[in-house]
Amino acid sequence: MFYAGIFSFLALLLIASAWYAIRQKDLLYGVIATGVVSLILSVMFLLLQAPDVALTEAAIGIALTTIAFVITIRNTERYENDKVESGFQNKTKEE
Amino acid sequence: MKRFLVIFLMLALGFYLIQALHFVPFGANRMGAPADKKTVAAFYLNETVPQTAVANVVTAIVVNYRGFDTLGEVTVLFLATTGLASILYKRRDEEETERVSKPSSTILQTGAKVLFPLVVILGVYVFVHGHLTPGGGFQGGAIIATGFLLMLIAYQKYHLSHSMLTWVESLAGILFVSIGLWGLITGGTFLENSWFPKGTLNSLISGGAIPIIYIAVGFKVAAELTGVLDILLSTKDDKSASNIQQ
Amino acid sequence: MCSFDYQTIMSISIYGSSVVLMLLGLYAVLVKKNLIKIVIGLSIVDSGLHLLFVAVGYLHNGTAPIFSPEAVDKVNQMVDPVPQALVLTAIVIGFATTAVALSLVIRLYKHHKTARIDQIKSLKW
Amino acid sequence: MSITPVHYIAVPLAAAFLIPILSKFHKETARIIPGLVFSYFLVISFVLMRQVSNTGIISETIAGWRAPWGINLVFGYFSGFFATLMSVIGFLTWLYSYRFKLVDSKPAMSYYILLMMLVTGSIGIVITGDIFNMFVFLEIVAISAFSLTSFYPGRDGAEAAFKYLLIASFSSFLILLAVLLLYTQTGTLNIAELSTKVHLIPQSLKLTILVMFVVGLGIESELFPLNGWAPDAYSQAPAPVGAVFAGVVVKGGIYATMRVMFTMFDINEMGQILLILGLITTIIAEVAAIKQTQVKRMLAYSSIGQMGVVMMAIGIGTEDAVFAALFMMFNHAIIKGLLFFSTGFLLHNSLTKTIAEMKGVAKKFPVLSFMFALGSFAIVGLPPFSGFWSKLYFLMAAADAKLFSMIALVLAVSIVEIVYYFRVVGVMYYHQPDESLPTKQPGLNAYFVMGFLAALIIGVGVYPDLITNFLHAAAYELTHKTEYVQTVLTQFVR
Repeated sequence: MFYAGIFSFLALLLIASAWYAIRQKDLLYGVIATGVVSLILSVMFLLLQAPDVALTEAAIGIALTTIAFVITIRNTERYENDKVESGFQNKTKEE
Repeated sequence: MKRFLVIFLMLALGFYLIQALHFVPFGANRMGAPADKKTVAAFYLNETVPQTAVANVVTAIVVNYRGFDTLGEVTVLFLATTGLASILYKRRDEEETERVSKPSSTILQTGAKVLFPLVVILGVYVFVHGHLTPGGGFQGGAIIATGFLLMLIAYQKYHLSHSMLTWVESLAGILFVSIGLWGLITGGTFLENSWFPKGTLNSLISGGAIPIIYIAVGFKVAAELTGVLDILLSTKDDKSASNIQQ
Repeated sequence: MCSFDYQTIMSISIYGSSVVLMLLGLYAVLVKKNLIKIVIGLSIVDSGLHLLFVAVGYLHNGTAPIFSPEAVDKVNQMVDPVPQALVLTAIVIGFATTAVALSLVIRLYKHHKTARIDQIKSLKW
Repeated sequence: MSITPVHYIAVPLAAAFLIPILSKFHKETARIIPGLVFSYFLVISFVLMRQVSNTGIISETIAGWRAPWGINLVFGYFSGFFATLMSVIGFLTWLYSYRFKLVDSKPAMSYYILLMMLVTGSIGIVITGDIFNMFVFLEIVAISAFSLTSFYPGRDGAEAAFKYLLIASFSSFLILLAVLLLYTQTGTLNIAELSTKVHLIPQSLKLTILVMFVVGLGIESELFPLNGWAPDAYSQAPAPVGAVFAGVVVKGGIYATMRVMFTMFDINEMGQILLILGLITTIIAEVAAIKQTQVKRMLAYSSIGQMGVVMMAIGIGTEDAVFAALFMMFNHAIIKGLLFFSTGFLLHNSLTKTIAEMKGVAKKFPVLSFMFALGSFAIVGLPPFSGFWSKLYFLMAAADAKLFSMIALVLAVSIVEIVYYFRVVGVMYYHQPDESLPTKQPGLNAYFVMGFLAALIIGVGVYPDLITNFLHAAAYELTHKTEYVQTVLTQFVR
């Protein structure tokens, strides 16, 4: 029963952070929430007796994927904006 | 309204998925008893130790039984590196752009310097012991790549030798393929393991060619992942450059 | 169906969370307009699928499929190793796809100076 | 060491890993080695096809584990047909693009590696006997295809590639899910063993798995609802890559569909759905093709339409229909290859690549225009060319299955095809040329490639028995799966 409690807690946390990652307008926070999803997933893999997968998810999912996203955000823009005009403003500012 | 259509689609898909998962009770034994060898998984659990002398069954599957998948997977990463280089390719005249961003703090720099060797040693440990403990080539390679990433972030001037990466990547890949071809040449099958002495279970030298292949995979994955991140990092940073001009 | 016993809670929490993860990711891919958000959605879909793989291989009170010197006779209690081996492959392939997608996002941004899908002409469909 | 199917994979992989090192010493190696590999493909295909005709289906184990335990490769008439076709198209594409990107060596290296892996991955899909391994090869193909689609920085390639990536990710998600569900019910991943165990799956779950496979593999083979990636990818990729997409990548998707539907499952369970999907695909694609102004997009929609007809033939599911489908795929590969190759030079310096820019090119490029016209005549199915026979065989198979409304529809679609192809040919021949555009004459290698394809089209058109025996054997092998299953499962391992 103890495990069941842990798993339901982790599942809720997982869904909550995935929801946050999708809703958040600040993409940097969204990406970090994706990293948290990977972190929880890695713990779950460990508890599901899959240490190999847990290690892979930890190294690739948490570290490398998150960093790749962060680099991309640094090269593009940080905020997800709903206004249609913003892109053009950006363009005129650059040139 | 597109959003409601999508939500409806998602609900329908979810309904079908849940219904499909009804046939897959959680935690039930679907393999049959390992001694029966009725399914693939039972065969692997039963035969891995006597046949290959590898303690970690997942490693045995990844490197030996389904080693062809691993070869394909390493190739996918290789292609991703090649593809990234061609997608973000810059002509020579614009190539020599410095990465412009704030220099990182002393704490980060010192920490990176201290951590880097430790991270690399951890990665090497993980892929050398892939056949005994959890982990292996992919995990170890990814850990080493994080070590290089740390250096790349901490030191703006940290120069990663591209030709070194290419050499490591190519030689490791060729080693993998030639171990495979050696099996063919000696009259067996591709990627065959039996020409190599098996060793005793749970010692470092065991499992025949499996540790060698996993070490090759480790080097290759490390070089490829580092290459991917390096290409992404060294794309010209338009925005911060313009910010500094302002 | 008996009420909330161990089995039900486990299966609901694990299968449920993986299905919800996949659906949330797909929702983001289909609805969101920001390119990076779409890629985030893709990686969440992948995460859900990986969880499903591992969950399917799980055995009640199972141990990890690694033989230790003391306990070679635990074969009957080991979890299914095959989905774990498959998911290792899937994780690495997923990373490769994500990396290519991100590089495409960088190139699209440089070209159009926007990361919104509806401002990039030929991506409207 | 005798030649075995694994050489199709091992040799190009070794070459791909070698190229980055060797091109440090000599730049030309990056373009020569893929050519050697493709030539070796031709040798392998020839040797193995002879072996198949002597001894029957070849099954090769990998890593010394007999079929259900390890991965195995299977090479019979059916797989061999696809592998040979892909080898030929790959070799011709290499030869055609031999002088490509001469100035800048680094993108040239990427181009040749990616092209080689695109063909290798497709051949891998075709010869593997393991469903998860097939997924891995699908991903190899997909990653190379994204990179090649966005190869030119100047065009809108990145958009097309991103679109392709989204749709292909969905496809691989569905395929993985289907593979997982299959594994949970049968405990195996080998295609031959799956086909003996598939009756253990409960009916409703089986239907779910089948739908996932149809949608997932349908994306790869340009089936109706999710083929939006194809026109963009075809039109943005370099012209020779368009030929590879049409001749190799799509064929890989169709092969996977056929293998899953015929060998793993029973075609009767899904045949009707494939029939209807193929019909919708054809009608929509051909109608869309009329409206296109860009030549390559028109060719892409025409390609989708043809694949719809192939799907219909698969959906009919009889041996004759499969034969017609294989014949159509053969024709589609060589004819679309010819069309893409000639378009590559006809519109070499045009930025928009519209049909209007082909005005009067017949005066500037008489040979190339003749090739394009020949390809157009062949693909709509005019009598002296090879396209005629495949359409005829398809109509005969449909008549055998009493699907007369389908015959009428396919004939109507053929008229639509005639309209839009002849419009282009008319523009080429009956308009005054626009002198302002600079031209680029193709080299000898390109002429050789196109001449070979044209000779093949005419040769098969005049004397179809060149390949029909072979295709009949392939169709027989696919529709009678016992030999496949027995060869794989009762294999003796040294």
